[in-house]
Amino acid sequence: MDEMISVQTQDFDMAAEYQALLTNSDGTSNSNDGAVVTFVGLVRDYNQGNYVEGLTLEHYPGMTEKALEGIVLQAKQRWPLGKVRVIHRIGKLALSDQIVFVGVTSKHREAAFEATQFIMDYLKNDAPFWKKEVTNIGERWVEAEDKDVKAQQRWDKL
Amino acid sequence: MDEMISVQTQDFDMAAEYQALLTNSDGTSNSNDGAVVTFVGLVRDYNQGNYVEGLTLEHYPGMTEKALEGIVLQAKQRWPLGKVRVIHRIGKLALSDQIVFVGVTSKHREAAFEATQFIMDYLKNDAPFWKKEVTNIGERWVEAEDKDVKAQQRWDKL
Amino acid sequence: MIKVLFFAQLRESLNCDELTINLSSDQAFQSVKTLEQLREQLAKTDENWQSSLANGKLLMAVNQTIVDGSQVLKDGDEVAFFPPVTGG
Amino acid sequence: MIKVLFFAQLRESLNCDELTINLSSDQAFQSVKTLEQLREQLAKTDENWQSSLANGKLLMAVNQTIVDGSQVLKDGDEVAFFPPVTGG
Repeated sequence: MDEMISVQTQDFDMAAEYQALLTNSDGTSNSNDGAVVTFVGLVRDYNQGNYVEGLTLEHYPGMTEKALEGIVLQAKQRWPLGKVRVIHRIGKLALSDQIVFVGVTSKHREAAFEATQFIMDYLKNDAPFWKKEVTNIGERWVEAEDKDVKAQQRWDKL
Repeated sequence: MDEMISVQTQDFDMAAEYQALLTNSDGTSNSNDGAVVTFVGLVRDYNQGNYVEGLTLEHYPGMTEKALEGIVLQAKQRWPLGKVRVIHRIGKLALSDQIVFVGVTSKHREAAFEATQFIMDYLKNDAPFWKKEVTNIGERWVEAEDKDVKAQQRWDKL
Repeated sequence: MIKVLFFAQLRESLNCDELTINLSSDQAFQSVKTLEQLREQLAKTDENWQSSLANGKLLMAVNQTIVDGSQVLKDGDEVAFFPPVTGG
Repeated sequence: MIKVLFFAQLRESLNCDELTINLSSDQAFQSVKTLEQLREQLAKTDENWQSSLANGKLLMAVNQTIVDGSQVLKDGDEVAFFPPVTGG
């Protein structure tokens, strides 16, 4: 859990990740930061008009980590952040499985909120992952959505 | 943990709260919602110019719950939300102790992010809690900050 | 009868948590109709009450809802005065 | 030598994960200088490649960074073509 970025097949433990965000590398508690924001994305039962039974996540090994590191670096340059943790799963996932975790600490809540949302908005457009869903009408690749492009673009204006 | 709002002296367990957000009232897993955002506020070591050793949280019993319920209701009217959970502690707290938890689920990440931030921004201005800090220069009441008023006001414009 | 509550630094500076006023029989309060008039009457207690209640940032609630000074008071109301909140 | 990778629905429609091209010795690719020229040359393979690589939304990366078609290719590059991403 010392790595800032993980791309992995295995599940993650929200409680352990939260504790790690509150702990300094020397084991003492991180009392500089008053705000912790976390985001978890899960496989939900309905998407793009069909019922979903599960999905497979394909990725571009090497580039995925590089893209996520670049996104976290941009967030750290933009806001005064404490710790940042990003986990993205790959491979076969079932309904309600956890897909992605982003956790950010900061002295102030606004920075933690904005950075978490920024990381997710950039991840959705720039990190090379692709979802293939198993639905009630068969397998299909998930379509990228315009709203995700817009969500990323609004950071250019802020 | 079935209550949406809790004002309590005892600590809360992030892992249990997260699990509860993912579980329907009949015990099945909440597979409608693909996004979970949480916020935790903690006692940090430096505030308004001084080192903090701990604090006492005073509140207005009865009104606190009413104010928090009103804030959650506003958030639910504004965004399509799944579950919402708010916990605020009162009484004596030490450095790094957890103060407040807000957790929100939704089908979409944007609603979950915005509602969590909205609830915190409103809580900071409208919920009758007051912090008295023990610092390196003695006890003092925390001063309300203009930036919290501005953080709330921006929701009127959106 | 109305109940008046004070919180945080205001409670400490007045050295008063709570006070009960009978608007119809307590002579000093017989002409009090609104929340603002109640505040003005309470401020007459002494110099300390005067300065403590003069703070323009003070918030006021009636029956656990924040309201402004024009609010008309009625028997049974729970009134509260407090500084800007600092939770979260 | 450059390595060319394909992902997701593009990988499936081409039925190809990866391909190696020698820009200096593979006759068809000798005039390829830029990423866009590489795409155009690959599209000449057959009708399926033509239509699959014509998708205006296709993303291109060189050495694991997304770039546009004007990027000049050099020996040792890792090139990738893929549809808009859908993780998170």
